[in-house]
Amino acid sequence: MTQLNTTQPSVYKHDWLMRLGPLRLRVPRRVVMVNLLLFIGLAGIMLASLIMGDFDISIMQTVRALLGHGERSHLILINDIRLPRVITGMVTGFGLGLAGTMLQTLARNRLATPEVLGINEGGTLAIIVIITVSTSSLFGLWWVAPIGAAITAAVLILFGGGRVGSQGYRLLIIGLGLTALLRSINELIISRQNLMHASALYTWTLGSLATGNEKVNIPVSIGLLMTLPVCLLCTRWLTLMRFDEEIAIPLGLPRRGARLLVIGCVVVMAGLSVGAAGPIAFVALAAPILASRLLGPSHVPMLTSAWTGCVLVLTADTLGRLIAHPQELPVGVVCSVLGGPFLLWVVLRQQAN
Amino acid sequence: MPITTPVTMSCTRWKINHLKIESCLVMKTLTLSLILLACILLTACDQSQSENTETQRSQDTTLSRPYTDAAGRQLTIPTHPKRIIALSEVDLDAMLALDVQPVAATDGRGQDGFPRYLDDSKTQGITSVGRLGNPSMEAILMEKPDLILLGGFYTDQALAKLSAIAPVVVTYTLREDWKKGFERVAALLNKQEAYDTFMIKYDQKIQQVRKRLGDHIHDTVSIIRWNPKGPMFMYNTVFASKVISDIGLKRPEYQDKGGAPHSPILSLESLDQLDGDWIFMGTLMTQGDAVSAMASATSTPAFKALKGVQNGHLIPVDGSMWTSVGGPLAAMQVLDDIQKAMSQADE
Amino acid sequence: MQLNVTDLYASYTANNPILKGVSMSAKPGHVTIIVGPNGCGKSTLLRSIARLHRPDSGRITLDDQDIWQLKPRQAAHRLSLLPQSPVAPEGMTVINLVQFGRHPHQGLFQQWSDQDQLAVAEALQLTHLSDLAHRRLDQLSGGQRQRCWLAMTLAQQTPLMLLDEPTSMLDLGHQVEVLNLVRKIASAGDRAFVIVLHDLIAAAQYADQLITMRDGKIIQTGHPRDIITPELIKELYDVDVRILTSPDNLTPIIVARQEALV
Amino acid sequence: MSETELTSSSTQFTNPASDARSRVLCLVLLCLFILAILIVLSMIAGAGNTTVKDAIGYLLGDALRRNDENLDMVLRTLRWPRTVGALVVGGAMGVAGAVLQTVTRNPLADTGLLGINSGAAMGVVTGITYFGVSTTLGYLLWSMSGTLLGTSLVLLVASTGLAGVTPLRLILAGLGIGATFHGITAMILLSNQTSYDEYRYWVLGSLAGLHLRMVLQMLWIIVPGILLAVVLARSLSALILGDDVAQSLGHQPAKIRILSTLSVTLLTGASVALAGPITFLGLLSPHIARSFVHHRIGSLIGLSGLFGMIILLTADILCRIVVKPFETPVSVMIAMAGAPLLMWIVLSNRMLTLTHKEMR
Repeated sequence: MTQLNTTQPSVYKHDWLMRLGPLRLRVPRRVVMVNLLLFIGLAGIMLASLIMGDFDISIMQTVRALLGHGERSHLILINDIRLPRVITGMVTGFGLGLAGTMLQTLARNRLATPEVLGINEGGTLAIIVIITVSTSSLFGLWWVAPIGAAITAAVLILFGGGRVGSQGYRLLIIGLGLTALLRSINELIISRQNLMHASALYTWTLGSLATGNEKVNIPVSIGLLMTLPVCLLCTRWLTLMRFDEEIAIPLGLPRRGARLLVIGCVVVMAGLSVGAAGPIAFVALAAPILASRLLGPSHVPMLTSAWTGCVLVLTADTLGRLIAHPQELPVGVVCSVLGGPFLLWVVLRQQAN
Repeated sequence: MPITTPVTMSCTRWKINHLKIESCLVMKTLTLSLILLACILLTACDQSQSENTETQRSQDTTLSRPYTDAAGRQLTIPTHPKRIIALSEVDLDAMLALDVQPVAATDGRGQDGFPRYLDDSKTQGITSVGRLGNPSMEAILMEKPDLILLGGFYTDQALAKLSAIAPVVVTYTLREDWKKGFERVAALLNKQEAYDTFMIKYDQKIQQVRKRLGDHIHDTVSIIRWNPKGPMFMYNTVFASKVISDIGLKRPEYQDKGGAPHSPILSLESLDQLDGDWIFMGTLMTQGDAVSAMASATSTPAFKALKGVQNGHLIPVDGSMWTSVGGPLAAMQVLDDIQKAMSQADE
Repeated sequence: MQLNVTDLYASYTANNPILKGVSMSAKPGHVTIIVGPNGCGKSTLLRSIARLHRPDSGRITLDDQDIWQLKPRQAAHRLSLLPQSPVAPEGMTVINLVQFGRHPHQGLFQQWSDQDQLAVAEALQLTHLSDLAHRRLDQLSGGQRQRCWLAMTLAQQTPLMLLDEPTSMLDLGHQVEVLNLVRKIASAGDRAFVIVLHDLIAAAQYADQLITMRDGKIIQTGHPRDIITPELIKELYDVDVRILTSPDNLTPIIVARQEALV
Repeated sequence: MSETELTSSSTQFTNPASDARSRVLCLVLLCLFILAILIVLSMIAGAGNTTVKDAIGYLLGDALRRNDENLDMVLRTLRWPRTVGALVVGGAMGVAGAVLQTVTRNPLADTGLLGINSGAAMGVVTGITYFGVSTTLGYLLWSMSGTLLGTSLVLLVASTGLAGVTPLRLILAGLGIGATFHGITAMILLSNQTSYDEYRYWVLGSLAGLHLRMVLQMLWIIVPGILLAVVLARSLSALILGDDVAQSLGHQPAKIRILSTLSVTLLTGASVALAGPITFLGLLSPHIARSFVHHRIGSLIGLSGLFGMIILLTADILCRIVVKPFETPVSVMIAMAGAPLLMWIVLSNRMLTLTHKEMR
């Protein structure tokens, strides 16, 4: 068999092949393993972020509180304060990770993430405008973020989407322009608020999980779950999009349809995440890079990137609660402080190889 | 040309793989069912938890009463609250004015502790639960409050979370006068007498200042902030402006408008809009920095040309009460500041 | 599968047509080679056939079906393209890449089949890459990489194959090998090849049908033996040449004349 | 593309180089003409009560108006420093942007991406928070040191390792370090609201309140930066063809990169110090310049500087008159006008793709 292998290489050496009725599925072993590991990591970090914090609570008490027993303060702490927060973190990380990987693949450029292209900023602007216009302060209007993101993306597609150009540069430049425009409008609005409003908005624009609650979590997760199958349907196209057009189109890539669908998914995913927790920096950039290092180059890391996003966001949030004790650092701040060195590490490692 | 060997070979491989797949499937279903179980438990516990709090709350019914707060929310609150947390400066200020100490409160606006104008002796023993507008839920929970006072700016999410911990009373809405908030706090704490006493003292003080003003009663008072990138002025919605109108003093024409609390950054060519018979310049920083802000302001020629400045009526004041929000104690201090400024100017 | 191109006009910028009324056809079992000076529109013609560039007017049909009315996937079952200088995502292995040739034959729920395995192995064997199957592309030489791309195109198993300068990166040995391979597959009778080539001698040697182009128009079409004359070459390239005849199979060999070298 | 550059000395009948050169000359003259008009406009337009007639009278040397103290103050101490400041900052930003995009062979490169602005912001916030800085001079010093810290870190990280400083590496290193700085800034601001109050005005950028003395002092930094850029232009035009070509033409890519980054640091540091972070300008003006002069790096740098001046001065004039008597932050104005312009450049195919094989 070894002798045969050298002369006749097996195509599916790294995969498990399954025949389920008429279905013939190929499950790459590495993908399964990596995802399993990520799940275990995620479970660990979820538990850790439930247990750690200002308020001392033991593991047993946490579990009991989760099951609905124990002291009233423990019940409130776990079920009303920490659990919604963890869920918001999961939802945001998931959306950003997935949106990041899809956009990077589409534009064939690691720098293309919802934040660089202004999609996050569009969502933020929508929320800021709504908060400013409404007399009472309503952070609950999460759904305006996807709408803002969609408008930004529409502008993006209208002006640059038709021609992604060589390695997505056109798209990126237009995105950078949009980001600059939207950000300065955001800053202008913030500078005209009173300090109280402004600093609350500022915390929000950094990305924070502290406001997470069921009223936002449930609709946002439903939205994400409904978009997820569409995203997974795009996977086959995305694997082709990593090539030049002159390779991808003869291999059966529908040029315009695929691009529109992918951008649509990105908008919904990124917009919902921004709506839930504000624009958290770096996750959409780092999660796909990490995930594709874990998976190897032959796969587009879709779900893996999404889970990586969850792990990143939750880790950052837990750290943010521990580092600056007794204050809380918003998750977005921790992400950018830690994300920077991480990116450097990736760059240096890649160069060394 | 066709190659047959790899196919047969890989067929044997696939058989082996099928075994592996089955074991993998078992693992997958196991993990999946575990996750499902966890989800079910979580939802179950949600319900049991709400029942739990219900029973806890119903125990207190004998000592509680219905109440409608400033935001129009129907609440059940304790008749004699013991452990109160004040989450806005008006609430803290009002409680202290009524000689009641909250167990915990948020820091002052733009400060790393309780508002500077409050006596240290009064705030001693109060725990800080973080920044105004963004308090730490866990710290609040640890104080085990039975009533939470929240005024002005809040988010719906924060309100929902706080309500899970204890009844939350919104004591005043954003644009409301501090007096309304004060009145409501007094009612909540059953301190009607202390409230009346304080308000009488306040009115007396107003009369006193008015008398002191004499001819100056028709003067205009400009309230400004100085940023290195440019100055701005406060509109009449700001807290100190209300105290000033209580006295009977006026605001300059440009500044006598509602809406936003302060103007955008003013062009250095239009500094005349800052002018008034009296110019109170507030900073959020301590006295030392206010002086440096003064220095940078007065180094601008256009600023020096202002009427108020030339008459020596430029007065640096603590911005933490002048240019933001305050309660009864802050109002008294604003009156003090004005009185002091007047007498200094007279000398 | 018969390819017919009729009266094709194409341009990248308005008022500057690259193709000015090109008509051609390619039959199964035949190797069609397009030659012409730089910028004559060869690649644009190939890109139009491969659905990469939408022509302004004219028709391109495969067995009387307009290719622009096919669904992307249907088209991918019928024609494949080896572009001029393709770039692969970083870190791919040879077999990863070749497998992509099977992409149009797979689906969301049909992710593998014996047919795929067979086609990939065959393509690897034909291009002598079996030993390198699990090596990373970026560790290979330019010629080896070019053969990987060819293998990918072969694995697609389409009745029409378009190759844009497939030999440009290869040394003489591999050039001959690739072109021999093309001939061998074509002579099996069910596949048509359309190839853009710079090497006139090789073109004359391997083509069943030679298409000569200049300035977006076809100058002459036919078997190399019938059409290659010094006048034609002069018209195409502005170079004076002599035509010799290969002792093996009587195909013309083009040699630049001494004075043309000045 | 670069043939004009390489054969400029050849003695052919139709010399493409001289043709291009005269075109550039025309452009430069046009720019200078526009600038002259803008300078006059800038002296006339303002947010205050000073009338246009008074201002023109003052400029023309009307004795009565010259003696008007208020008029003198408005024009000489308010508008004139602003005008000079806009010219200096705009020119510096434009040149810095052109050098940066060329040296990184990346049309996206701007000071924001390289973490330089974040460095400046961190410096300023540190100054405000821990050292009680509240004067323009204080801002200036702190943003300058932040910029220096940022750039030296980026250079240090990007140059350690085996492959030397590659364009992509520079950008990614900048992105990483910028993010860290940004995070630290946010951390400081969150725990200190007073600083935040000052920061939110500083970050918008403004030319108001500049003193002529400060602008002139900054020239000590800006002029060497521009000179360095001019000296580097020849090497940069070789570098744009790729490291290998540059090396074979007798240039040292690593050295060019370090010197260019130094020049960019000097220019950006000084301009951020004067006017706050006006990021978009450095991205925009080279793109406009490139749509005229393509690959002649020397002209590109010069024109980019001129366009920077024109854009910033126009924006500043608009800032003063749009919401009289208040100031609109200048970066907002630039972004609002610049973003559509940039999109148009990109869409109309005027954006020439630089060599970016290395960007993946």
